[in-house]
Order: sequence, then structure tokens, then C-alpha cells
Amino acid sequence: MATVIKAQRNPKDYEGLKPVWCPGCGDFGVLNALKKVLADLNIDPKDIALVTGIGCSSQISSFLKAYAFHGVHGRLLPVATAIKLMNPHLTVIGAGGDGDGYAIGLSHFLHAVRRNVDITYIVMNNQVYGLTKGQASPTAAFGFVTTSTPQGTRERDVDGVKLALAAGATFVARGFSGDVPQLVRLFKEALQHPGFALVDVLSPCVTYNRVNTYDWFRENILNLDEDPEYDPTDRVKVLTKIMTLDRIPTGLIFKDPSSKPYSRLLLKDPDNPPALEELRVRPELAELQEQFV
Amino acid sequence: MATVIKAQRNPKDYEGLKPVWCPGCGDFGVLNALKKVLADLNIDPKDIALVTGIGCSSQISSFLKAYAFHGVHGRLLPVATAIKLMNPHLTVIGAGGDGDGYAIGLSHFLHAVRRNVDITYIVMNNQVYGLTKGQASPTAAFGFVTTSTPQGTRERDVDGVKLALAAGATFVARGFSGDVPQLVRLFKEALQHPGFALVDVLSPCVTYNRVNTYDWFRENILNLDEDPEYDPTDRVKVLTKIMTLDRIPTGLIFKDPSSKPYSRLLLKDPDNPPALEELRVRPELAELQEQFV
Amino acid sequence: MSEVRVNDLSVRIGGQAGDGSLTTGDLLAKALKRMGLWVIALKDFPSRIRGGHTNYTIRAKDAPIWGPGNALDFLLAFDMESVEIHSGEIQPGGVVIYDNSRGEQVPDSLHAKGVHYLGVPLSNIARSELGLELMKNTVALGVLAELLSLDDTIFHDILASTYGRKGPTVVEKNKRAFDLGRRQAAQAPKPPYRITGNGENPKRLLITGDEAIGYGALAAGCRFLAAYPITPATDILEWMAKYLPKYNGVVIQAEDELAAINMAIGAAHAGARAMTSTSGPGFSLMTEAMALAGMVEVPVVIVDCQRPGPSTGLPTKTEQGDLNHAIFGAHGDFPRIVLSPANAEEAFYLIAEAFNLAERFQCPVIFLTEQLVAMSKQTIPPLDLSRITIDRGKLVREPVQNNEEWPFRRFAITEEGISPRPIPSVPGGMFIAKGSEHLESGAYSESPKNRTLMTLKRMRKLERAKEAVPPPVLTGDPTARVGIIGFGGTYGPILEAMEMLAKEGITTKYLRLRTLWPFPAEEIRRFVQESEIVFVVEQNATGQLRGLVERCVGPQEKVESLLKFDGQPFKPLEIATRIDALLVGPERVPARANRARR
Amino acid sequence: MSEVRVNDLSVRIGGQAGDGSLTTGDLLAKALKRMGLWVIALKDFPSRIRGGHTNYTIRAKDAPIWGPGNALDFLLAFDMESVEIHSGEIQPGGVVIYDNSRGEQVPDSLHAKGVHYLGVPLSNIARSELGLELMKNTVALGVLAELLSLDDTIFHDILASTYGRKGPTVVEKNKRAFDLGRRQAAQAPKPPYRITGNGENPKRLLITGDEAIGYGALAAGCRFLAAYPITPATDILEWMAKYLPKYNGVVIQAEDELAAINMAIGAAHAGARAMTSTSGPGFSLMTEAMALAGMVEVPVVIVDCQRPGPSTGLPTKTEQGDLNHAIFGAHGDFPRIVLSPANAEEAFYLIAEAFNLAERFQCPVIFLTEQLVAMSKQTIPPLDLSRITIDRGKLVREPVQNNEEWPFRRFAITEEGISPRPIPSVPGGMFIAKGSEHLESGAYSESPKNRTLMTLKRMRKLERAKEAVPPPVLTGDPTARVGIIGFGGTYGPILEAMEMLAKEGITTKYLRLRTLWPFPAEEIRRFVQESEIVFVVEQNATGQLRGLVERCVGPQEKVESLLKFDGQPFKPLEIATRIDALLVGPERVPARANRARR
Ligand SMILES: Cc1ncc(C[n+]2csc(CCOP(=O)(O)OP(=O)(O)O)c2C)c(N)n1
Ligand SMILES: Cc1ncc(C[n+]2csc(CCOP(=O)(O)OP(=O)(O)O)c2C)c(N)n1
Ligand code: SF4
Ligand code: SF4
Ligand SMILES: [Mg+2]
Ligand SMILES: [Mg+2]
Repeated sequence: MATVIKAQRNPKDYEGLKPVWCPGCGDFGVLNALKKVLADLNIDPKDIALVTGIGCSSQISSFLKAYAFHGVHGRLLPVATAIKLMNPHLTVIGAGGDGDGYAIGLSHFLHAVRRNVDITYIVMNNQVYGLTKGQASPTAAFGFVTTSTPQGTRERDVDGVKLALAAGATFVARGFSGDVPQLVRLFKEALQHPGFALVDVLSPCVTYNRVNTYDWFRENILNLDEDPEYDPTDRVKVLTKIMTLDRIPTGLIFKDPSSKPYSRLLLKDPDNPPALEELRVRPELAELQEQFV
Repeated sequence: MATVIKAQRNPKDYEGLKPVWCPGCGDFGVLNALKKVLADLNIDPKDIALVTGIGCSSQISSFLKAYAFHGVHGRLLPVATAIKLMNPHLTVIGAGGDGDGYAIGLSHFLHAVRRNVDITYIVMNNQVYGLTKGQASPTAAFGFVTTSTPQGTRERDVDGVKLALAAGATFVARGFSGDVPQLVRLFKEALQHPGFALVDVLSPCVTYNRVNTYDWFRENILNLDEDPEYDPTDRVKVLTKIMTLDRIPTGLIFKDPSSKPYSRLLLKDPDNPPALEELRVRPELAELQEQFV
Repeated sequence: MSEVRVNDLSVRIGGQAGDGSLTTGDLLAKALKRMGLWVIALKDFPSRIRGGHTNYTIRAKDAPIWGPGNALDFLLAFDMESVEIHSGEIQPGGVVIYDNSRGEQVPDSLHAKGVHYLGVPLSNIARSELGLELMKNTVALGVLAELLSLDDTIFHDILASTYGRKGPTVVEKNKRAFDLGRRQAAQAPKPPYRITGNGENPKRLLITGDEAIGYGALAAGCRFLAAYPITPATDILEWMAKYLPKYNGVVIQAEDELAAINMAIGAAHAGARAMTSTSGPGFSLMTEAMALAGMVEVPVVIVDCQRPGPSTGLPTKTEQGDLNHAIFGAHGDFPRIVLSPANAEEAFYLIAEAFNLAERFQCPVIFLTEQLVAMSKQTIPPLDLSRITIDRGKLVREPVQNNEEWPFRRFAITEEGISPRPIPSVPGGMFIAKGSEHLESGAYSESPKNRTLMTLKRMRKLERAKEAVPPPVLTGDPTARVGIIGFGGTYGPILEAMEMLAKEGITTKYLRLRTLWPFPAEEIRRFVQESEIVFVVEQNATGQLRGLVERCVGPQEKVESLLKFDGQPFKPLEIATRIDALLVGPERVPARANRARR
Repeated sequence: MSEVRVNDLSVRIGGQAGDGSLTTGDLLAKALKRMGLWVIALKDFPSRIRGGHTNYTIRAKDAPIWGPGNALDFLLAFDMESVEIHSGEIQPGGVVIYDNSRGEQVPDSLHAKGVHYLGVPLSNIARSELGLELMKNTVALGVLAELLSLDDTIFHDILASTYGRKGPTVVEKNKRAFDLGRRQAAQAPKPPYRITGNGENPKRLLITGDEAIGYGALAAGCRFLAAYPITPATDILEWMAKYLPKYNGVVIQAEDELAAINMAIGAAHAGARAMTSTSGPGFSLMTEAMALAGMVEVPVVIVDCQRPGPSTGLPTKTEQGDLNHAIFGAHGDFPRIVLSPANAEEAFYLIAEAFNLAERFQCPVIFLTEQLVAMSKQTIPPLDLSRITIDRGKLVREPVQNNEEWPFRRFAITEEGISPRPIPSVPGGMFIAKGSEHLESGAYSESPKNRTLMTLKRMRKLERAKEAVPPPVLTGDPTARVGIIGFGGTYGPILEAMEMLAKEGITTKYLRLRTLWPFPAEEIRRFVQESEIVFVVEQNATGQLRGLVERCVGPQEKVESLLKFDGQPFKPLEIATRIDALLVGPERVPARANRARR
């Protein structure tokens, strides 16, 4: 197909509809970083499949120019997985909220990890359900008070990063919307990783979360990228480290250099995407009848 | 209610319908151990709520005498959670297969862990879907060949034990159907734990799994109960240990002595179970109207 | 239309989400209600947090109302977009009050005939005189009060009670804002309205359907709610989260709707009255477990607050498009009961009845409501808790005598199809609650004969339920030639349309279904037979209720669909006009000949 | 009944699950098929692995057959339980062969009139002469062959090809077992049967519906299947897992059915033909995503192999109880197409057409079949791949010209409701596939006007689809007074019942629906109108198809439900008898007066 390849793209080339997020919402940081990375990697918007769930964060699929799929709550990963398998040429990005990914979508998340499907999954983690006006999400701390938990939640918070590591993830990172340059680095590495890449992004909800604010995060995060000693390739050490921290680790947390992507494992001819096949009825298939004779 | 309390019960008192499992199925070990423990703890069958999903293993709810609930595939934990909350006097046991718990039910499993609801959850882990005739379950090793994976699975196996630990579980154990005495010890401790207790049981499917046999397990497990040095109360050390083992750990893997059960956290008056309340319309509720005037 | 309009007033407040128009609206609604009027406050907000146009319509009348009026009398516009969008709906004699702080002007093209445009520098006043732009809301309230010559006292009282917990300074500031607004409007010509109320204030409530459902459930002894947040059902979860724990109940925000309904089933199995609440997408996710409840005969109440579908649809708007799913969704045959309330008042009593029906017939009860009813604040008479009864059906809480047998025959095949239901911990009652086909004991069975008998047993419950469920309500002149059939929140608009038609000499009758399943086939048949033309009024695209009617009477030329599926509730006029259009001649009889055969 | 029965034979093999009767049955079925007969092999197995009674029925006839016969001719019983359960079904002249290795005897109480009982020490022979008890199966086969005077050659050939890969010793052993069986039966009296076949063996296939669906999908270009194991649909997953990867396709065993359908939707969105397959419980779980596919207009094929519900029901038995859900399940209104094949042969061609319809109308297509069709091995003529066509509808694979605009108007409101569908990577085609209500571009919109137009656009597709979907098939005498309506696997039993009735002088006609939605209302109306009595034959408890018929014609005295919901397929006689019972007089006309009004 004849496409005009621009020499180098810039973030403007990925501009979608005007975001309707609250001013100051952390998700702006994700959007901006993503546009920058896609431009840096010079990926044609038409070759991007951006798949989102439901939530404030998931609206990002309208704000970035790409082939967008805005599906149902919690099921973006199955959709994204299949898109990648049917067309490995595409850059497939899944993006959604912490409710979307760690509550209703938790099972799909860990099964996508198991499959090590070569997509990037961005979770905009704000400890609340933004779109439904501020109920506690699974990452809200024990005791967090919201309209649905007036006495404070009575459930321990889950950490997507730890779960991903325990489930055998090959790429795990965490960013912070208040640090876009780091996000750019993390997204870039995630997009280039040959396997499933989780980037959990601490992305404050300025409207419904008055506890986990930008300032609160600044005080409570520990940027592992700044630690020259830190070795992100040893799963056990990594897990030990982050389980013992009293702060929230950010940065490139873990990366398995030997990762093999699912699409290559599954497809007989990954270079000829099934999605692009010119379908016709193949007469030779008639031979398969022999087994029934 | 006037019930005749027997001095001491014995396993026969819990005998249910005749099991229809294949001769030699690992699930017999679980059933026998469970009957023994319940007798040892002298729990009246009427005070047991046994909740199961769907699968060979889940049929256990017919083979043990109790108040049984045989629900749908993968959703036994939500059912069990609510039963416990509405009647904390009951001993609530959830039991099912690895497909039930770690495939379709994975999300509920980890959310039950987060809630630390005071029930015991037994997973009969045979690496296959027994009832549907032998497809790979999520605990099947990479490459495992079955009818649904003729080229071998292309997904890493998940380990419920690791995930539970990463999700903050307060009690994690693993047994082996070939070692009933150990199962008895583990079940006993699990049933007495004031919180969510996972017992993953290696329970061979003699019909569809020709790889992970009794003998195979005997060669591949490491019984931590036999290690006097092992400290099951330090989550990080535990996780480090089991992540580095080249064998499958069994025994009491982890226990948080400070665990507080969910039912006590949620119910205002846990000693008066809502399920047993004599319902009547309370006139004082009329006062709540004031807020709408 | 220059005569003075008495006691029927529609005020819309428009602005950007987060502008505070909801608060203003609530204050106004409360004030009008306290004056003794019947008020409804309708939210029309975007499904996103900021930067979207939102509006709130307050309607007040000296008679009960349950939906929007035909036109607006006042528009309070915090931005020009609001004027643009809503100007066309203002009727002659009405007023548009707009913020002209930045010199905004209403362009001539938007000027509607007979409408008065009043620019007030609302934000400027709020900022300069009160130091807080958000106070423009209260200023605007003052403007309104002045134009309508409303009394200060009630407003001052309400400001005091609303802002009381923020301290006396805030209260005082708000009173000042209100007075400033009044003063601003003192010179403007008074529009032709008279709002008096009837002076009485019989402690009426201003309550949403969601709140009424939560409250009614609590009153009926519900002790367990598991739900996942979703508009427009979230308010049930939030209301109950606040109150249920006080009564030793539990509210769980589940990880998803699959968990929510399975939890509710577990709680009900344990012996508590249990419920789950959701909207379309979540309701679809509950499908499998609904069938489970049908099979294990667990009494569970499922509230579905409908919004436009399919899929995510329009999360904050209204529709009645889940009717088919409520009745026919899920694999296999099992009994279920589907109820639907007309408004918040009925929701309160009907949800209580839902628990009785669930326990009497040991099956899932689906409580079908819709955004209009669920989220609008409605004025209702005080609720009478003594009208609620509790009937737990064949629940067994005492030890089962002479029963050493195990398993207990929980699914005994009885004549009426209902069997004794012991709960865990009852001696002698142990059984297997099995989701597969089972014998009377709950033990699995593949016997064809047993399968047949068990299926018939379950379905027989529905036959019995037919006599126990709330029958349809007939309103209007029973001898009228023109009939209307509807359910749920079309109630208010239909009643008003009937009044409008009556004024034109067209008498109508209206059959309102409170029970959608088992379907009141006999009543429908009779009603259709006794009408010359029947309008099936519903808010969906395919005429789902009409489809049910056709099962009873077949496709008939005289049955007309009156559909609306744009996310907005019906206006009375829309219904009246469309009915009127199909009647001809001085006698206003059905224009059969003119209508094409479907 | 002592005349010789020619070429219609039913043999049942009964024993404990795991006894090996499936293998024996398969060998016998193959042999009979190779003789030129039409064979169907029906599994009736328990939903557990061991220790449950299981049986396998092989029926062979010299004409096409798609269901069980009315009675059994032979019973091969590996245990006494089998004799107990099935003895009553053997017709006079038939034979029960039972294993009497441990001295078992058939009690007198079980002896049926005219049935011959033949004890053979099957296990003993197998153990002592062949050293392997499991070989009793092949011994039994020899007994059967001898009693029916069947030729050795075909059996020896089949044993060789079946056991070939286990080595020549195993083959030889099996041949010996067969011969031993023959010898054992040599003295027994020959029962009154003649099995000849027509000598021809035109390469007919012995194939299950599941296999045919997998094969047909592959042939139609399906490149993606995501599914979760569930009886009776698992065989589709397993067949495709074997073959799809060879054609650069992918089969994923998903973590659950929610994932499975969302994966299929993703694959279809990407541009591949994609499918998911399941049964009742999984189908219910797919409800939410089905609505998503409707809203984003993604062509996805959903196969539902029905089994008795609700909930887990009877996992290994047959039923047609998901019809309502297929048509009315899920929240909100959206277009969908529901197809149902009569047998494996039609399944092959119809599934291929399902992909065309899905892509032409850009909506979910539900392929409704049932355990009887899905899991029975059926003899069908060779499949003709040239009958399959591929029509991808408005798929856009070429760069969109002159389109720098973004988003592309993927949901353009067209007259027919269908819009161009570019796939990711097509230049200029980028759009937002949105599950909420949207503009033509896919951008979110709450505009009431747009909502109305978009809903109508989507629903218009269904109007168009009406002309494209496979119309009902009319069989029998079009002028007959007695009509039958049915769908799916009741096909075979109905055809045979019609033959039986014809023999008694009752002519009938039969309208078989291949498309259940959009419902063929006009055809139904005409058919009912032109019949004096109409039987709606279906396998569920509430008459789901009848309900649809009533939507078209209203409740009519002349429409009768003929239901079966015990998990077993209809026998021709059951249908014939129940029809016969409602006809009276020498003319066999509908006994209207005798029937009570429903
Ligand atoms: C099945 C289903 N359940 C519930 C909802 C309602 N809902 C919309 S967004 C949302 C949660 C949003 O939280 P999160 O995923 O954290 O995203 P955020 O808005 O915080 O970015 C919910 C529950 C839905 N759309 N679908
Ligand atoms: C929703 C749903 N999907 C699929 C099935 C079919 N099914 C029955 S049991 C089972 C898996 C059993 O595996 P596991 O949970 O490991 O139990 P096991 O039989 O191995 O003990 C499946 C997929 C079902 N009953 N319900
Ligand atoms: S509500 Fe929170 S998450 Fe949603 S847009 Fe506003 S700030 Fe962002
Ligand atoms: S199939 Fe496997 S898991 Fe099932 S009963 Fe037999 S041995 Fe046990
Ligand atoms: Mg969030
Ligand atoms: Mg298993």
C-alpha cells in the first residue's frame, strides 16, 4: 500500500479530539508522553491500535490519533491481544484505569502477563473510580474513605506491579504523571519490549482523590531509575526489594531480556498477518475430509 | 435451637454421596483429609457451608455432608464470602479446581485474598480441566500438550501460591493428595486461621494428566514442613525462597499471625448473624425520612 | 399566551459540569417543595467529569409530577453554550437569565419570540462582592426569587441548613449573595408567573428513585448489598453503604458484577435478604448467575437502573431498553419475576414487595427502573412503613423434625412448585444447592423423567406467582376508545398527556404494568379488545413492550408503538401530539383507514 | 413383528464411562457407513468421568437419518445396569448381548417379550485369550457381526486402520478378538435383520456438527478462534486447535468466555474472520460483549452449542433452550442475526454463510446448535467447498483516498445502514470504534438527534438482512392441513415422523427455520394461515419458538406446542403420536373441538 512516509513525526501528528479531562488530571501526562514517544519512534498513526476500557483514563483512545477501540469495562486486554495476533505489524497499546485493570479486569491482566503477548499496557492508577465519581479502586489504601466506603475500605490494596512480577511478567515499570520525561523513557522501552509490558502510572485524580495528590506522590515515591545499583533483570531480587520498600517504587522495575513474544510463538507466518490475508476458498482444504471417511 | 451435640464426631459423620471420581483421583485424598479434620475439630455438619464451583473437584460438595452450594464455574468465592458475612458462625469452606480458581475465577480469588475473608479455600490443582476431558489449565507447564493445545501450551503457568503472597494473603499452604496426614494438618490450621486461608493441593488427575503423576510429584516437591529453619511468618523471605526453589514447595508456606478477619471488620454485631435475624419492619426506620424533607 | 401562569414552572440551570448548577438546583427544588409544591429535579449531565455541558431542570407544580414539562419558563445560563442549546425550549413569556460578566450578549439569532433576556454579571458580583466565583449560583438564585416574587424566608432557612456545617460566615455570605441577586433583578419586568404553593407543607420528601430503593430495601429487611459502581445505579450503593451497616448489614463494593450477583446469591442462600444493583452493562454480566439463582431457587433481588444501550451507550441518560433481557435473558428456562415502579414513591413500596415475592417464589426478582426514575429528585408524600409487610415464604429456621435423612429434600416436588427452604445451621436441613439438574435432595441426576418433573416444578411457581404479583393499574375512563399501555417512568408524562388530551375532548385510559413478568396477558387482552386504538408507549427503539403485547393479541392494526429512544424522557406534549395525530374528525376517533399496515 | 427388518438398525452399547464403549461404537459406525448405509452415532454420556453409566447408540439406515430411531434392535451390555436401564427399549425380535463372565444372569423381571437374551463371557474371553480385558469391546463387535451376518473384510480393514499406529501385534490381536466373538455367536439363532447397504460407498463422511463447524469456518477463511472448554462445544475448539494453526490462524484457549468473545471481537476488528464457541453458561457470560459487537458493528460469529439449562443444567444432554437469549439477550437494542443448522452437513455450509452475513451486516451472528447436532457423528455426502463463497461486505483494505480527515466516518449514516469498514493499518481509515453512542466518526455524542439517527441506522441493517438471510425451508405437501414448525436438530425426527404419519394417510408439511432472527414473520404468517393445525416442535420447556410464532400470528387455537425437555432428543414416534392424537375421524382432521383452550 502506497503511504507517504514522513521523515520524522512530531507529537502534533498524534493529536486527537480535545481531552475532556479535568484540568490538572494526571492522565494528561500520559497522553503527552505517549504522543512524544510515538513521534520519537516515528510510528505511523495508522499502524497503532489503541485499545481502552471504560473510565476517565480510557477516554484517551479519543484523544490520540490512531486506530482506536473503546470497548467495555475491564476487557481491553483480550481485545488488544487478538488484534496483535491477527496483525503483528501493528503497535498495540492497551490503556485504562486501575478499576478497569485491577478490579473487573484483574484476571485478564494476569492472563495477558502469562501469555506474554507483545503489547504495551498502561494503567492510569489514581486509586479511585474517576468516571463514576470517586469510589475506592483496588489500589486505594486500607481505610480510604469514599462515597461507597464511608467507613473506609476494609480491603487491602493490590499492587499491579507485584502481581505482574509474581505472575511472571517480562517487563514491569511504573511512572508518575508528574514526571513526563521519565514516562517518555518508560513508554519507549515498553513499546520496544518483545513481550507484554506493563507500565503502571501514578496518575492523580485531582477531583476525587484528595489524599494521593501530586505532592503526596512526590513525597512517597522512590525512583529506582536513579539508583545505579539497581538491577532490573533479577526477578527475585526485584521482588524482594519492592516488597521491603516503604515507598512506592517508580522507574523500570523489571525486564526479562530473554522474553519471546506470544505472536511469534503462535503464528506460523507472523510476517503475513492473518488480518491482511486476501481470503478465498482454498480447494486444497477439501483434502481434510479424508479424516472423516 | 436444640441440637444434640455429640461428644466427638468421626469422619463417617461427614459421609456424603458416593464419590464418582475415577479410582485413584487425587481428590479422594482431599475428601478424606477434610472429613478427618472436621471430625477432629468436632464441627457439626449443619454448621458447615461447603461452596464449590464446577469441575471434577467441585463435585466434592456432594460427597461431604454439609450445607452444600454447588454454583457456577469460577464464582465460588463470592458466594462463600457472602455466606460467611451473613453468618459468621458457620465454618465456610470453598473448594474447586485449578481451572475454576486460577482461570475463570482468578480475579475473585485475588479479591478474596485482599478482603481476607475468614474462609478456607481449597484448590485441587491437577494442571488440567478434568471434567471437560483434559485441556490444559493455567497451572500446566509451558509446552504441555493436550487436546486443546496439540502444539503444547504457549503460556507460562501461574502459581496460586505466589500470586496469593503477592496479593497480601494471610495464610498460604500447599498440600499433596499423596500425603493425607500433611493435608490434615494443613486443613486444620487453615480452618482455624482468622482470615482467608488458601490451601493449594497437588491432586493428580490419573485420567488426563500422564505427566504430573503421584510419582512425578513425589520427585518434584519439597516439603517445607520438614525444614526446621523455615520461617513461614516473613512474607518477603517466604517469597524469595519459593521463587528460587527448583522444586514445588509444600507445607505451611506463610501465615500472618496478626490477621484480622473481614467479617469482624464489616459487621457491627458479628455475634448476631444477619442471616438469623428475625425480620420485622422497624418503625424507627421512619426517622430516616428526615434527610429527604 | 400572556395570561399569568399559575403554579407550573420549569426552570433550567445550564452550565459546564462542575459549575455548581446541581447545588443551585437542589436549593431551588427544596425551596419550592417547602412552599408546598410538587417538585421534580431532573439531571441531564454528561458522562464525563469536566468540560461538558450539564443542566438541571427543576419543575414545580401544585399537583404531583414525575417528569419534565413541555417547555421551559426560565433558563439560568452560566455560559452562552447553555443559551444556544436550550433557548429554543423557552416558551413565550419566559425569561433567560445569563451571565454577562465578560460582556456576553445573546445574539439576535437566538432571540425567541416573547422571551425576555436578562443579562446579569453573576460571576462579577460573586467575585467582587463575595470573593468567590462559585457564589454566582446563589446570586442567580436571588435573581430568580425576585423575578418570581418569592419570599426570602424559605430561601434563607434553606441556605442556613445547607451551609450550616460550613460555619456561620459561609451562611451569611450566601444570604448576602442571595440578597445581591434579588437587588439586581429588582428593576427587571416581572414575568407572567404566580407561584404560591398551597401553603401546606405536609412533610413531603424530595427523594430519588435510587434513594427510595435503598431505603425501601432496608425497611424490608435487606441486610446485604453487593454492587459495582455504575451510573445510574451507583446512588443505591452509596446510600446503602451509609445506612445498611448501622443495622448490622453489609455493603460490598464488589470487584465486578459477576462477583456482586454471586455474593448476593450467597447471602440469600445463607438466609439474609440480599440484593444487587446495576445498570445495563453490569446487568448483562449478571446473566449467568441469574440462571443459577433460577436453578438453585435462591431469592435474590436484582435492580437494573436502565440507561440507553447497547454496550456503554449513553451512561447518564434514560431508556427502557433492557426489558427483553430482563424477561428473556440467560440460557435455559427458569421462573423469574420482573417488576417496574412508576416513580420513587412506588419504588419504595415495590422493592419491599420484591423481597417478599423473591422469598415466596424462591426465584430471582428483577427490579427494572430507569435513569429518569432512579436519579431524578421527586416530591412524594411521607412514606408509611406500616404498609410494608414481610413474608418469608417457605423459609425454614426451626430444626427439621424427624429428619436424620441426608440430603434434606429441599427441592421437594410440590403441587405449587414451592419447597421448604432451610438455611445453613438449621439442624436436619442440610441439602445440596445444585446448579446442575438435581433430584429433590439436590443430588445430581440425569434421569429424563426427573428432569421433566423438576423443570415443571420450577415453572409452576410462575403460575402461582401470577396471582401474587402486583396487577396492572388502570387509570382514566374505562370506557374510553383510546388506550395507552406503558410501564415504569413513562407514568408521569402519560398522565399529563392524558390530561392534555382530555382538555381537547379526547378521553383515554391507561394500563400501567407494574409486573412485566409473569406478563399480565389476560389484562392486556381485555384492554386491547375493549379499545379502538392502543398506544404502547415506551422508551426504546424496537418496541420491546409492544412485542410482549403482540404475543398476547397478535399483530393488530389498532396497536401503535409510541417510541422514544434519544436518551431524553418523554414530554407530555410529545405523547399527546402523537396520539392526537392518529385521531380524526370531530369525534376524535382512530383514523384507522389513514394508517398504513405495518 | 417377525418379518425381517431391512436396513434400519439401532444398536446401543452400554456400560460404565471409561469402559471403552465409545471406541466400539465408532468402529461399528464406521463399518456400517462403509457398507453404504447412512449412520448416526449418538452419545449419551454422564457429565463425569468414571463410574457413571454411559451409552452410545449407533443407528444405520439406507436413507439419511439425523436422530435416534424409535426403538432399539440390539443392546450390547457390559454390565447389568445397562440391561436394567435399556431393556425396555428393545423391540421384539431384538437381542440383548450381555457379559456373563461372572455368571451374571438377566432376571426374569427384565425379560421383554420377543427379545432374545444372549450371555457371552466377553471379559473372560478378553482376559484369558487376549490378556487384556478392554478387548472385550472387539470381541463384542465380533458377536454382533456374526448375528447380523456381516462380512469380515470391512471390519478387519477398520481394525487395521484404527489400530495401525499401535503396531501390527495390536491389530492382529484385535482381529483375533473379533473372530473369537464371531465364533462365540455362531450357534446363536439369527435375529430377523438384513443389513446390506446399497453397495455404493460414495466417500460419505462420518462427522459431528462440531467438526463440521470447525471445518466450515476454516474453509470460509476464519483465522481466529478463542474459546473456553465446555461441553458440547469443546470439540470445535479441539478440532480447530489442530488445524487452524496450519493455515496461519490462531486458536486461544481463553481464561474464560468473557475473554474469549472480546478476543474474537478484537480479531474481527483487526480484519480477520473470527469466531468464538461455547454453550449455555458461557453464552450467558458473553452477553455484555455481544452488545459491544452490536454497538461497534464488529462482525463476530458466536457459536452456541445448546445443552439443557438453566445454569449448569445437564452438560452432556441436548436441548434448545437458549433461543430466547440468542434473540433477546443483552441490554439495549442492536441488530443481530441468529442461524441454526439442521445437521452436520448444513452446519458446514451455514457457518460459512454466517461469516458472510456477519461481515455484510457488520453485526454479531449467533450460530445456534445443540448437543444432538454438535456431538453426534452423522453420515453426510462429501462436502463441496466450491459451494462456499466469501463476501466481506464493506470491508476497506485499500487506502482511503483524499482522506486527511480524522476520524474517518466509519459509522456513516447510509441508506442501508451499512458503513465502510477500514481495518487498522489502512491509510486514511483511522476511526474510533466506540462502545458508547457516537457520531459517524465514532466520537462520543450525547446529542438526542444523533442518538436517534444512529440507532435507526443500526437497526436498518436488520431490515436489509431480512432479504439476505437463508429463508425457511418448506418440506412435505404444501397443501397439507397439518403444519409443523421447527428449527435445528428436530429436523431428522420431524422428517421421520412425517413419513410415519404419511403411512397412516396423514399428509403434513414442515417449515424449518434456518434463520431465527430476523424472524421470518411473513413466511410464518402465511404458513399458519394456510394450515388447519400447526405444531411448533421444539426442545425446551416454555415453547420459546412458539412465543416467537405468536408474535406474528397471535395466540391461536390451532397452534400447538410440541415440547420435550428431558435432555433426550425427540424420537420420531413421539412426534408422530402426539400429532396423531390431535387428529380425528377417518379424514384425520384437527380435533379442534376436543382441545381445551390454553
Ligand atoms: C460492566 C460495567 N460496570 C461498571 C461500569 C461503570 N464504570 C464506568 S468507569 C468505571 C470505573 C472507572 O475507574 P477506573 O477504571 O479506575 O478509571 P478512572 O475513571 O479512574 O480513570 C465504572 C465502574 C461500566 N461502564 N461497565
Ligand atoms: C462458564 C462455564 N464455562 C465452562 C464450563 C465447562 N467446564 C466445566 S468444568 C471445567 C473446568 C474444570 O477444570 P478444573 O476447574 O481444573 O476442575 P477439575 O475438573 O480439573 O477438577 C469447565 C471449563 C462451565 N461449566 N461453565
Ligand atoms: S475525575 Fe479524576 S480521573 Fe477523571 S478526569 Fe477528573 S481528575 Fe481525571
Ligand atoms: S478425570 Fe481426573 S480429575 Fe476428574 S475424577 Fe478422573 S482423575 Fe479425577
Ligand atoms: Mg481510576
Ligand atoms: Mg483441574
